[in-house]
Amino acid sequence: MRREVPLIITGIVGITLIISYFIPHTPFNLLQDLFTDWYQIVAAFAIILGILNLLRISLDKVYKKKKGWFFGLVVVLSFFFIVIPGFFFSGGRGFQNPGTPFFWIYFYIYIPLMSTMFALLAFFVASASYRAFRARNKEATMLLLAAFFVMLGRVPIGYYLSSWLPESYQLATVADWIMNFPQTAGQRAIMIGIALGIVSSSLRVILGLERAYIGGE
Amino acid sequence: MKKIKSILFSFFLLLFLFNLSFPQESSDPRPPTEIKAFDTPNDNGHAITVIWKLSADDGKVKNNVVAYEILRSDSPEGEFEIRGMVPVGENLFEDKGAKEKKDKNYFPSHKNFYYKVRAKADKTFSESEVSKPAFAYGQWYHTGKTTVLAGVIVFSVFALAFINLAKKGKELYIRPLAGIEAVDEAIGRATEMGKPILYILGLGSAEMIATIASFTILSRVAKKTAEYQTPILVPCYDAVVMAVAQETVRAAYLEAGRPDFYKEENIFFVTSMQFAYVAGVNGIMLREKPATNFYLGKFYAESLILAETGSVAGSIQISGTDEIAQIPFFIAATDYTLIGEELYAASAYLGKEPVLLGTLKAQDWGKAVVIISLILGALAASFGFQFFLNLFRVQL
Amino acid sequence: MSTSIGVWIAAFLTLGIMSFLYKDNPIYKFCEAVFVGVSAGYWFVVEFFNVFLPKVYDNVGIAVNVLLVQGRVDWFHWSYLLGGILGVLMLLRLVPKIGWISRWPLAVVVGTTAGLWLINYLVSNAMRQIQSTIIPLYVAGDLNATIGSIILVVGTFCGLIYFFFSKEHKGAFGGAAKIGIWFIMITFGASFGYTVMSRMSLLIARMDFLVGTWLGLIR
Amino acid sequence: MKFFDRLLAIDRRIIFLFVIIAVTLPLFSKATLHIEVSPMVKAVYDAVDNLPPGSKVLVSFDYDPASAPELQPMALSFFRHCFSKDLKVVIIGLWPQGPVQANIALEDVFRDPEIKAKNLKYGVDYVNLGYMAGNEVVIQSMGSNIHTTFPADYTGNRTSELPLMKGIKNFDNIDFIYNLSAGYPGTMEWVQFAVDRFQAKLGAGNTAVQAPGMYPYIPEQLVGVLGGMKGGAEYEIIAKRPARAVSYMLSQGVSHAVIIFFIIIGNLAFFVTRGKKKTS
Repeated sequence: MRREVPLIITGIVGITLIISYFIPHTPFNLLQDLFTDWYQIVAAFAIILGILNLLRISLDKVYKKKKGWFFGLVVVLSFFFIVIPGFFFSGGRGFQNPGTPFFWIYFYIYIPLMSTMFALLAFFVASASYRAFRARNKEATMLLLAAFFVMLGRVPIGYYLSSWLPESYQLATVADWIMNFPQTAGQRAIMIGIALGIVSSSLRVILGLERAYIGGE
Repeated sequence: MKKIKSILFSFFLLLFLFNLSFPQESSDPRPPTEIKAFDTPNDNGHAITVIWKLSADDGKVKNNVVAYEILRSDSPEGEFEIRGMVPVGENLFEDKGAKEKKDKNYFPSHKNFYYKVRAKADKTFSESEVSKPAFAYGQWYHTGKTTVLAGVIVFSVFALAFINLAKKGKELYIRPLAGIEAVDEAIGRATEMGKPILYILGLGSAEMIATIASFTILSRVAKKTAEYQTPILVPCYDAVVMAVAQETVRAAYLEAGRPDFYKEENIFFVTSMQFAYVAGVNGIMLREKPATNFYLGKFYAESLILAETGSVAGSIQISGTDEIAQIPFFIAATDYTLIGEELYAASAYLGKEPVLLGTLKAQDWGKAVVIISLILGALAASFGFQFFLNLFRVQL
Repeated sequence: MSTSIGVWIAAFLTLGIMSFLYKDNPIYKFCEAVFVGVSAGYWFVVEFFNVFLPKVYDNVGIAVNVLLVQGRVDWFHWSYLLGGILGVLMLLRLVPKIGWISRWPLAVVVGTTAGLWLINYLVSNAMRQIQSTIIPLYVAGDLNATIGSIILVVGTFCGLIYFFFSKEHKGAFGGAAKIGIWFIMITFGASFGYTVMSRMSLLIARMDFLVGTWLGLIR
Repeated sequence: MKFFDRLLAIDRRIIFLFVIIAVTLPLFSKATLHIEVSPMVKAVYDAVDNLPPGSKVLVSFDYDPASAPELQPMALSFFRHCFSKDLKVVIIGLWPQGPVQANIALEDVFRDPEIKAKNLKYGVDYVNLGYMAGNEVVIQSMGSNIHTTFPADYTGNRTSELPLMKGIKNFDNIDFIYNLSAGYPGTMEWVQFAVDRFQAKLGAGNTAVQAPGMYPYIPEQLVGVLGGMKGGAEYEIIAKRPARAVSYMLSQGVSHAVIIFFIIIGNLAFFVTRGKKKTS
């Protein structure tokens, strides 16, 4: 029950979806729609599962007065701070319309927090380039050189640095060329390799040979 | 003179009036011909394709056709209703309807329909003859996808054959990978220094291929650390991944004959918030100063922060991911990097499991097919043969 | 300087997160906790209104309605109830004793992705890529295009050789793999340059908010 | 050589300070810069520009506020382009925040007097179907029926009752798809499903992080891709409506120069000190 049923479900769903690609006829098209609809619903619940888990861990911290319990409390309170207006005071299904309290929280709290969080990466890129990015071998040197051309070629500074050169040697043209030819070739090789890797692991999953995702007993 | 003037005047006036009335006097455009209706191929029914020969006035200045209207009826003499319109110059229309009976636009399969095409000029139009009857039906097989079917079958046969071979005990060669060769040395170094090893499985969930590959490598690394009695720390981002990791490490310690050495608290959950997780792991790196860091699995924006901290702390770092945008940071800041598919290969190389080895071999054979077709195809295309290109064309 | 309370709150939160650059501190921790809570709450509300209501509640409502009014079983709409049940089973992971039931819905998810991915990656990322790489190496009268095509074909070819695991990288084969790794490194270099570009853009917009929208120093 | 040792051990906060200055100072400059439009961006622009009025365009907003600085300008200039050409716009999102970002962009675009004069009506000229969970599977199911995939729009109106949606059943009725994407699910998934399964025509705007990965799809599977804020700036230039992205380009350039400077100095110091250690 615990291991066999999931393997059987996976196999049936997977094979049905493959068949429906080749055979667009009923019943396969209907089964495909059915499974994809279920997938969407389960995907939503999986996200809710993650949220409930987060709340449980945070509340646990607060109850047991673990280290950082105060911030656990802040997590729970901010959760309700957006959920309560979202459910009850933002006009039901139109909750995301500009002008609702939910939208206000989104605009003035969620956006600044999230975008600043990611803006910090700019600083970390700078510090990593200074402290850790070394031309330690030929490959890394090549990488840094290509990065150099692309970084300069993509911004107006590149234009002012190289505008005295004939057009086909200007940094912008060189960057375009790198992107369109060697970059695309390398990208394609990696892409094909990974694609075959995904095809083979999907095959393992459908045939029931890959069981790691089921986890232990 | 006056007379001549007036004659001329009336002449021009007439000409002018004639000219004014000229456009209104236009005749109908010539009708489209050779109209044919047939079931739309490679679908589930509920659609008929109509083709015709353009009106002779299509694209002419005079009587210019502006559009074609497609009409349908269930009997040749019956009332025709408009089903659609296509712009001038087009000679194909797919009359598609809904498959649900209650839908307004329901299109029954297996029912005869008759079509005609109307060439529309500015104000007038003309109609073609009525087509022979046609009915829609569903196909059981999509003929345009034969290439894909061949691909799926060939790959599956490769995979099953090689898995079978591996199970029978045939040695399947896989070339050594630099990052993996360094594993033993890295563990040895940790033992000498008396410092722990840090193993990070990435941010992926348990069913992702990169994470699965990482579990296999973790199992080998853990076995080695059990033999050397070096502690291994595995901070996790995902609860399920943590559970699987604990099992993997416990099994590895058991296999190495040192179950007494296994410490469950060393494989622990940090948090599932990206940056909070990074902060946690960075703390561990700075406190414990691990001798070796492994970053294997799915990584996103956090890759460079981890790699930088580890590099500044002076650890040997071995990394690998299939997330292409993160690999550059790993290459620039860590000692060994497994690029994309190499990560999958490393797990097969270390795991020596027939299933993994077999499918990796199938991937290689797949690549061989790709490489050969590339060479032959590019040469053929250079000399103007299209044959090869058509082999890979997938009709949709 | 802005007079909107919202902008001031946003500025406080922005600076709170940025204070991490100086040192990890309680204000940063507070802002981070708010972020975690608010984004969890955000997802929760969205999943409820945008997925659960229209997909499960509405469709099952139609099914019930058909049953009550017309007295017939509408299988199509009832199937969504089964989807909803599968979803609820997913939540059972929170109950350790019967957590294993959550593997059933997980199996639907894994099976769906495996079935779709097998075809998709084979078609879009392998077969159609081969198709796009099969190009004439020589373009008459256009030297640039000729060099470009050759680089595209040779680069893809050598890159694939690098990822070939059944043969050791020696001799001519090793040479091709070596060229392959160069192409791959150029790819990573480009990708690195683009990533830098991306991260910097994010910071620029944030600084513009602080200096422009909040303090009103620009314009 | 002590200098280089010290240089290597420099406090990170000094580096951070450099970055802040490099990014902020140029914001005060009003200089107009030369921005070249790359062929890639032109391809996307032309694809939209060549659509006849009344064509139906599907825009998928697959990003969140974290990437908004890069993608929001693209959304703005795309909407402006569509509305000025009288195209009908259908908005969806595979990321929950996407449709909200779309609403924010719409609000901005409607402030433009030229667009305002057109008196566009919700439900007739544009609709926002909101977010649906399920990642790429959503695209797959839109291929058979958009009405069952999105039973209601983002405010809860039945999709089948919106006038614009009456003529749109699946990708067959969509003339062009534009995808603004910051990761997974995103452009790769749109290529795999909408293009390679349902023959749709696709253009994309991506964060710079993932734009290079889309090049192998061009031009067969993807018309073109706008890469990052620079791509957005190019679109603004070619549409002759320079706006936010263009005004940030000086900061962008200076920050790149600073990064290159850091890499060079860091490597110099590293190799000088390492050389010293080897000889001693």
